[in-house]
Formats: sequence, structure tokens, C-alpha cells
Amino acid sequence: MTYRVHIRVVPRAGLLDPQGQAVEHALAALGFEGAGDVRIGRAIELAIDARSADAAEASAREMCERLLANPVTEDYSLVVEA
Amino acid sequence: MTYRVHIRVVPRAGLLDPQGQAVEHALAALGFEGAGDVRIGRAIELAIDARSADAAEASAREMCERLLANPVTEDYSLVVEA
Amino acid sequence: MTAAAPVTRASSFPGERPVTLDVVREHNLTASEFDRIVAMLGRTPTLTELGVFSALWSEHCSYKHSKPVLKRFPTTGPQVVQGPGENAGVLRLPNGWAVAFKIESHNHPSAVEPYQGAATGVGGILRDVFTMGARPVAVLNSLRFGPLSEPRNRYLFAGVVRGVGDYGNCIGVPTLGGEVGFAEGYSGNPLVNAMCVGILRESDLATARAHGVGNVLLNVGAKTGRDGIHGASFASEELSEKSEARRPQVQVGDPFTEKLLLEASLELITSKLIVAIQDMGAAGLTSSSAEMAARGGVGVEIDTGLVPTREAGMTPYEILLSESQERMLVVAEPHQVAAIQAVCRKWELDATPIGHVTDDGLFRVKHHGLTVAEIPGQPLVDDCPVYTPNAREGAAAIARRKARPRRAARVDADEALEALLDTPSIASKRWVYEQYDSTVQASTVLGPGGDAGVLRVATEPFALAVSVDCNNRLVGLDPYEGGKATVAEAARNVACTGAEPLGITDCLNFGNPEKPEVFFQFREACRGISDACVAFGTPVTGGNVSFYNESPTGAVDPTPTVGMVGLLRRAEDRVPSHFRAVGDRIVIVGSSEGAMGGSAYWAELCDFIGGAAPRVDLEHETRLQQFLVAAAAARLLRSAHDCSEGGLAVALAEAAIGGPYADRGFGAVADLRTYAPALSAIEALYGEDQGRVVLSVAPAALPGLRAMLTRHGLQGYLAGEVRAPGGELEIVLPEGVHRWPVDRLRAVYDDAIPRRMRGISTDRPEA
Amino acid sequence: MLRVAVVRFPGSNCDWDTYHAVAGAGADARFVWHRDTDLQQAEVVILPGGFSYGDYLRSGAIARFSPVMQAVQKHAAAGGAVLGICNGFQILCEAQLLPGALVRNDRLTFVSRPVWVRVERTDTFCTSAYTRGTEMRIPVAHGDGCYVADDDTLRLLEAEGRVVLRYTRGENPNGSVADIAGVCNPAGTVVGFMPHPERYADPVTGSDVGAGFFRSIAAWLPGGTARSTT
Ligand SMILES: Nc1ncnc2c1ncn2[C@@H]1O[C@H](COP(=O)(O)OP(=O)(O)O)[C@@H](O)[C@H]1O
Ligand SMILES: [Mg+2]
Repeated sequence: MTYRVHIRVVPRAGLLDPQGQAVEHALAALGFEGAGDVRIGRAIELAIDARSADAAEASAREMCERLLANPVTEDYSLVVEA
Repeated sequence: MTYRVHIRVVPRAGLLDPQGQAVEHALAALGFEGAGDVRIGRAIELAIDARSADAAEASAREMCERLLANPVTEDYSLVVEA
Repeated sequence: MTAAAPVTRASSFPGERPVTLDVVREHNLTASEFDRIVAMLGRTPTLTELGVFSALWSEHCSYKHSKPVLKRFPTTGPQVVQGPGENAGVLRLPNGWAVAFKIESHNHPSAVEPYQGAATGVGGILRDVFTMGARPVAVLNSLRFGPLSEPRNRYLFAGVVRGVGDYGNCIGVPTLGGEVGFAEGYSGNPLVNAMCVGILRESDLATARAHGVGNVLLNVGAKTGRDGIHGASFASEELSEKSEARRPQVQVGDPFTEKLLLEASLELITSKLIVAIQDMGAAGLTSSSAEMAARGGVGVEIDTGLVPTREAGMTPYEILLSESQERMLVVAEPHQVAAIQAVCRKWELDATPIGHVTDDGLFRVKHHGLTVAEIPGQPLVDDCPVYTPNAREGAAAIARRKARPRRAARVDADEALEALLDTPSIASKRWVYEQYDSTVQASTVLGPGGDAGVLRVATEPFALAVSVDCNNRLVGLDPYEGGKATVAEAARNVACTGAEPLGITDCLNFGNPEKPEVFFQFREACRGISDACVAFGTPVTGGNVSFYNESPTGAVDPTPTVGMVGLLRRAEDRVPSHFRAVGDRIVIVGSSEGAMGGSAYWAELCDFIGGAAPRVDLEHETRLQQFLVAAAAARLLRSAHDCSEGGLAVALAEAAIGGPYADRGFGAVADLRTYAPALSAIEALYGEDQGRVVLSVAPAALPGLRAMLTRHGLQGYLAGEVRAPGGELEIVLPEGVHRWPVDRLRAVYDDAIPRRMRGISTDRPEA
Repeated sequence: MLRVAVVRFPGSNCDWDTYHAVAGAGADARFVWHRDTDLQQAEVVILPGGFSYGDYLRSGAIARFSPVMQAVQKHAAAGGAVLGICNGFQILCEAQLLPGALVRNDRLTFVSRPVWVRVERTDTFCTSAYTRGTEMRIPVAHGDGCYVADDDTLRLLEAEGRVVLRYTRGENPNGSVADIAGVCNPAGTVVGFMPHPERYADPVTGSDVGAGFFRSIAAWLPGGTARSTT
């Protein structure tokens, strides 16, 4: 089966996120009120051939641990779709 | 109410995604089999104060149209959480 | 015209639309051009063939409105190794070295997507240079935008600068200079011109001439996608709301792949594994294969079914016209294919045979065996109709030269200097060039921030000086004098560093040539460029024409950008543009009549663009250049700075403010009471007479300098001296003394662009 | 002659600059291709600047899996000297041969300019030619040069004197925590920094203040302690 995996890698809480801040300011300047706490990270989408959703998820987690997220600065989360 | 919004901005289908390609090759080199069609974009998370989830979503969509996504090269999708 | 029998044979690709007049019009071809095609083929073309014609007969590829004018450029000289016609021009340097260089526009793509448009513009010009067998050693960029008061212009500016930077930085080629201008006329149609300079051993020169029947065509580099289909014809039409909708899918640059392609190409060329090479630029596979065949007088046959594609189901039409980036077409003898593929594999690239050279002179395209296009090759490339449009100067333009400002400046003579230094077109461009890696390759002798960039060549004693310039205001006012002034300024910038001007490349950005007043500007500007190049002995080695730079509000200012390369015989003789030592004497060379026509003072402070453009005395300019080169070689100069926009006051201020990383500026005094006794303060300070430079000279070198000036038939005016850091710039005029604290000038000059760009997202459009 | 391996990754672009600076200082410079695992018995390995794998994903993230990096890990584990300059520093952090990470500059744009740095440590293989506290101006050119690390790591780095270079005179160009421009491992045998001394190694480029790093390397006695050459 081919599963579609959506991964989200964001700067760890507490770490400075200048890009998120810049966007927050830009939103305010555009008149969007009530928007805050903006964090910007990477969205990674990929297809994984695996026997089950669990296997696809396990594989994706390993990809995150080894390559897709930097353990020093980033957290990740993922969703597997059939 | 404060809603948490998760936005995903990815390169439009058909457009070259050199970053996705490089990651695809790297995953293969690391021995991950069956991973393909990698696309890399931005994950944006923010808090929106709004009266309803619908209002938060409408506001987030407008942010995407006006600032967060490049209409020429990117597509976006979003999820609103209470 | 009706044809007796088909000259060539081709079948429609299954599913292709039939060719109707509507379809012809959609392809930007006229009815008479279509007739010519039918006559050439002896039948109606297939859609694929029509696509091929529309690309090669687009303005961008065919030069159909500019050819006769360009033919008049001087293109020869003892230093010319390769003139116009190849991917880049090449000039001879000492000790077996040569320099390849070329400039190109990417205006339309940048208007739609500034980041990718600019990035792929840099990518394209780099490929033009390394396909000559030259290693790129410098990038320059010439940019024009509407005023920064408009959010859209700020977004375009930010995106273009980031695009230029990201591409060059990643490849590892220093961006050594450039220019940026802002004027109303560019709102809606920014100009993005990129120039690349490369170094090669003359013996390694490669060409884009296919020959050798049976030789193999290889597709090297990135896979082909559906990007930028019809980019060449898109670049050949005016921007309108409609073009927004029918814009080709944006091309995305991949500098990493380009870096691999650069290394692989140079390895293929220097190891003599290939016969010819050309990059797939505008009109992609079509123009590269047809042009290489036509240059060599041979035919080619390619099978688009063999071209590696990024997406499934691409038609031959799409594959032929795709402008996917980072691809090369290589011609090689069959027995070298394996060796070529090994080199490419080392650089992680694909090299795929897709066709061969034939002896029938035809441009033939198959798709998995089915012939979808077959066109006589030479006529395809050469027989596009050539037009000589009417040229007539507009009445408004004539009137403008006779006009005077209707109102006084909004500030006084003293405040005017600060106001001019605060003008984005004049202000420090640090905000721009600090986003460009200017020191990679460890060869930068003088980086951005002075009159010209200077880089050393390998371990040789000599260096190259490079500059791009265009005073679009003068060209708009008086295209002939403006054309001359543009070459003169580029040459003067190069000569100020001590380098001898060698040759130019040009990027001619104009509006719609079918408008008589636009074609007049074009023709006259080119005449001015030609005359200046003849006078200076700096041939035109190539360039690029970009017409149809129009937005809904009209044509852009005529902007014929000139890229100049000069030779500095000893790198360590390089002359910076800023004052360097207290007590040095300030000398002005060149006289002033207080030329206010087309000046920045009038434009920026009186909202008036007009008056008579200053005349450029080419004979004086030549002597001035020769003097600067000789004086640098004799080590007489501590600094030399060209007077351009903003006149003498701005030039003195810039020299005093110091280089971008000077700890502090110098004070300076210049007494102009006998330099220009008859002029008003405004004329003396802000007049933009041509042919002037501000020098600083150690007191002990003054006698030598005087002798050198005399030897070149020039007069120098000893105006004053450099004073202690932290002091004032003091200019003494007959009517009084003007003083400005240099620290204050420097703060204004440095912050003018940053303060306008604060908080601008470089990522996405502002609303 | 001391042997120095300069590793070339696809996308390295300061490889030749570094090679020339090393050779100019009198060492035996060799290139090693990223697919090779033989470091040619080099005593010092340099990972030069550039954009390995386009810096896609994160700077240095993909390069650290290149075959040559296994050899570099082994070399470092055996006490061999490794220097990462700019992209090389990023790779060393990604490979966890150095602590912390380099993230996007706080100004969010690429920055290319000479900046003032201070040499904080002179007992390493690549800084011995300087005296402690030397300040000099060296070019930086990077988009991801903001050094970050968690508080414990930072405390440790400072306590053990492992900050090798620091931005000074208020010229921190990227928002690096504590103005850190370069760090080393506990033994001082693995060093990484953002500035490019190889671009200021010859007076014709405007300055040769960076040549000392390469003189230090050429004069280094592997196995022994670094000796001062100034
Ligand atoms: N787009 C740019 N890219 C790189 N450098 C630039 C750019 N624009 C201006 N510069 C640099 O800023 C300096 C001043 O530019 P400019 O004011 O156009 O000089 P001038 O008027 O003397 O020709 C030059 O060194 C130039 O190379
Ligand atoms: Mg200027």
C-alpha cells in the first residue's frame, strides 16, 4: 500500500523564531487582529510504500529522527493517510 | 476563544521542488526504501482569537491569500483546532 | 501563397489541436509570418512545428526588430576572440587567458515571480558563460523598480535581490557589482539584468556549433518539466492583465544542480570529450538544437520520447518548448558517450542520448519514432522576417529637452545634498550587496561599494575590473547622448580603478519596438553606444535585446545597460574610490558648465525630468580613461571616483563618507571658487557634466600627477584636501561656504534603503 | 610536511580557496571526494564552505551522511584534527561532532561582509599562530549562521573555554547566542567557525589576517601540543 505522510517540523518551544516573529509583525501591519504566537517550520509530504499504516508511521518516524528534524532545535509530528 | 491554526504551504504540483528532490535522494541513500514524491514547504502555526472556529478559519484563509502563501507558486491547506 | 508539394513531412501528434489562424495568433505569429512558414514547408505546419516556429521566430530568439540596428555595432578588435553570435563574447587577456562575459534580461519572469525570476536569470547567464569553457568568476546585476513608496515595488525589489543572491551564493560565484535604480516608469515592469564574467584558457574555448554527421546529441542535467513553456514568446509581448493569466508556469531554479552542471561541463570541455555544447535557455531544447545545427550547417534529429521528463505524459510540443532550468545540450562523437556519462555520473547528473547530427540539413523531431516535426534547419533559424519599424521621436520628448522645471526645489542648496543621498537610486546599496556573497573564490580585490569590482585572475599578476551602468534618465531625454554617456560611464568606472576598458556586453531594455517613438529611442541609443565603443576601442562582444517592457501605463524608460570589462595589469595597483589619508590633495579632472538637464537634482527635488542632456565629448573621455590607467600604473592615485548622478557634491560626499566598512568617514574641503566661477550654487554642486572624476593624491605625488595630466592633454583642478575623520565636508563657492557633518551624511546615505525596507517580507507579496 | 585533506562535497564552493590557503601556508593539501572513505593519511581534515547538497532541508543535514563522514568521525574519535569552515561548521554540528546548531540568521537574509572577531582560544591546531584576544576583521557569508545551543551546553562551552572565536565590537551578524562565531570539542581537536579566513589569506584580497589559521595548521605537531609560531 502507498501511504501519504504529512510531517511538520517546527522550532522547539523556547527557541527564538525570527521568521515567525517577522510574520507576526507583518500580519499585524496588514490589520489582522488577534493573531499571535506564530511559529514557522517545515512541512514535508511524502509517499511511503509499506505493509500497514503502522509500518509507514514507524518508517516516517525514523526518517524524522535521522534526517528530517534536527534533534537539537526542532520537534516533529506526523500524520499518516491511507 | 483562541483557536490554534495549522497551515501547510507547499510548492504547487508540477513545479520543480529541488529541496524535495534532494531529500528524496538522501532518504534513498540512507536505505529508506519505498519513499517517494517528497515535497517540502512551510508549516505555519498560529493562535487566532475569534468568535467561532469558522471565523478563525476565514481569517486564516485570508492571511494565506494575502501573506502566507505565494499565489504564483504555492498551495496551502489549513486545520483549525479549538 | 500556395505550395505545390510538401517540402518536408510530419504528422500531427495524437490529440494535437489543428492549426487554425486563431492558434497562429495565440502563438504570437502574424498572418504573413504564417504564410512564410507554409511556403517553407509546402504545407500547413503541425502544432508541434508551429510551436517551434513561434519560439524561434519570437523577438527574443530572432531579433527580428533589432537585427539591422545591432549589425552596426563595432565588434572587432585585436582583443576579440569571440564576437557576438555565440553564447557569450570572449576577449583575450595576457598569458594565454581569456575572459568570457555576457549580460541578459529576465524582466518578465521577475515581474510575475521576483524571486524565481531573478534566480533563474542568474542561472541562465552563468550557463551562457560556462558553456564557453569559462569558469564563472563574477556576477553583476542591473536592476530597476518603481518607487519604494509602493508596497508592490518593495516586494519586487526584496524578492529579486534575494533571488539574485541565493543563486549566485549557492553556486559560489561572487556578485561583484551592479546598479539599482528606482523611477516611476518601472512600476509594473521591473528590469532584472544579470551579467556573468568567466575566465578560461584561450585554448579551451568551446563553441555551440554542431558538426560531424552521426555525432550524438546528449541531454545533460535536470529533467524536463512543464515549466516556462513559451517563455520566449512571453518575453516578447507586453505585460497585461491577460498575460498574467496566460503566463507560463513559473520556472524554479535549482542552483545546486547548476553547480554540478558547471563542474561537469567544464570537465567535459577541458578534457576534450565533446564537440559542442549549448545551454537550454529560452525556448529550451528547440533553440539549443536548432541553433547548434544551423551554426554548423548540419541537420539534427531528436527523439523527444528519449528526453527524461519530470512528469508523465508530456507531449513533444511541451518537451520541445519547456524552459526547465539547469539543462545542457551536448554534441559528441559516439565513442565518447560512455566517457561523458562517467563524468556526469561523478557529478550526479544524467547524460542521455536523445538524437544525432544528420546530413540532410533538416530539423527533425520524432516522438518514439513518429515524426512530429520536420523543418529545413537553416531557414528555421535564419529566415524569420526582419522588420525595420518606423522611428520617430515623440513630440513630448522634443519638448521636454527645451523645458525647465516649473517649480523650485523643495529644499535649499545645503539640504539638497542630504536629500539626494537619501534618494534610493543614489544611496548606498549595502542593503543589496550584503545579501550577495562578494568574496567567495578568494579573488576579490575590490568588492561592491566602489566604482567597479576588481578581481584577480588565478595566480597571475593582472586583474579584471567589471562594471554595469546605464543612466536611463539621460537616455530617455536624449537617446543618442544617453547611449554615449552609458558607455562612457561604464568605461570611466572601470578606468577609475586603474583598469583599461576592453569591451562591452549590452542589455537593451526598451518598450514595444512597433511604436515609432520607442524604435527611435532604440536606434539612437544604439548609435550612441556604437560611437562611444568605436572611440574607446571597446567592441561589443554580445548582448541581449529585451523589447516589450511595457506595463498598462506605458513603456519603461529606455534602459540600454552596458557591462564593461577592463584589464588591470597589476592587481596591486588597484585604485579604490574613497578618500584614504588625511592631508591628501583633492583634484578634480574635467570641467563643468553646470549641466542640469536630466540631473538627479531636477528629477528628485523638482519632480522634473527634462532639459538638454549633457553632451558627451568622446575624445575627452578617451583621454581621461587613458590618464586614469597611466596614473594608476604609476601609483600616483590614492583614490579615484567618477562623478555621475548627483554631480560633484554627491561624488565628494561619497568619497568622504568612505568605503562600506571604513570605521569613519573623512572630513574634506573643496574650494570651487575658480573651478566654476560663473555657475550658481546649484549648478556647481549638482550639475551632471560628463567626463569628470574626483581624485585624491598624496602631496608628494602632485608633481607627477601634473605631468601625467599634461601628457594626456588634460587639466586638473586642485580643489582642496582630505581632513580628519569625523569632520565636515566643506565646499567653498563664490557665494559662500557650504558645510555638512560627514557622519550625518554617512548615516543618511547608509540608512536610505534599509529604512524603506524595514519589515518587508522577502518571502511573499504584501497585500 | 603536514598533510591536510580538504573534503569536497557536491555543492562545496570554498574548496579551492581553502586548498590554496592551506598550500600557501606550506602544508601538503589534498582533495578528498565525498564518496571516498580514505583520508589519505591526512593529519588534519578540513570541511570547507559552500552549499553541500544545496543546503536543502537544513545546512549540512544531508552532507553529514556522505560516505566520507564516517572516515571523518573515525579520524575525530582517534583524536585527529578536524576544522569546519562555514558550511563545514554546519556539517560538524549536524554530525554532532560539535554541540549546538546553526539556524537561519536573525535578520532573515544572507549576510556577506567582513566582521570583527576575537580569537578566544589559541591552543588549538588552527589558532596557535594568534595571541589570545587578537581581534581581526574576516568576511562572513552565510544565511544560516545563528549559533544556538541549550543552556547547559552553553554553560559547559563557556566553562571549558570552548568558544574559539567570538564576534566583537557589536558586529554579531546573525544573532548567535553569546556572540559565538566558533566552538571546539572538549579536546580542542575538532573546531568549527562561520568566518572565512581563507578569503583574507593574501594581501591582494585586501587583507591577509586570516592566513594565521593556515599557518597554525601547517606548523601543528600532531600528537604533541600546539606550538606557538608568533
Ligand atoms: N544591484 C547591485 N548589486 C551589487 N552591487 C551593487 C548593486 N547596486 C549597486 N551596487 C554597488 O554599489 C556601488 C555604487 O553603485 P552606484 O551608485 O550605481 O555607482 P556609480 O553611480 O558610481 O556607478 C557600486 O560599487 C555598485 O557595484
Ligand atoms: Mg552612484
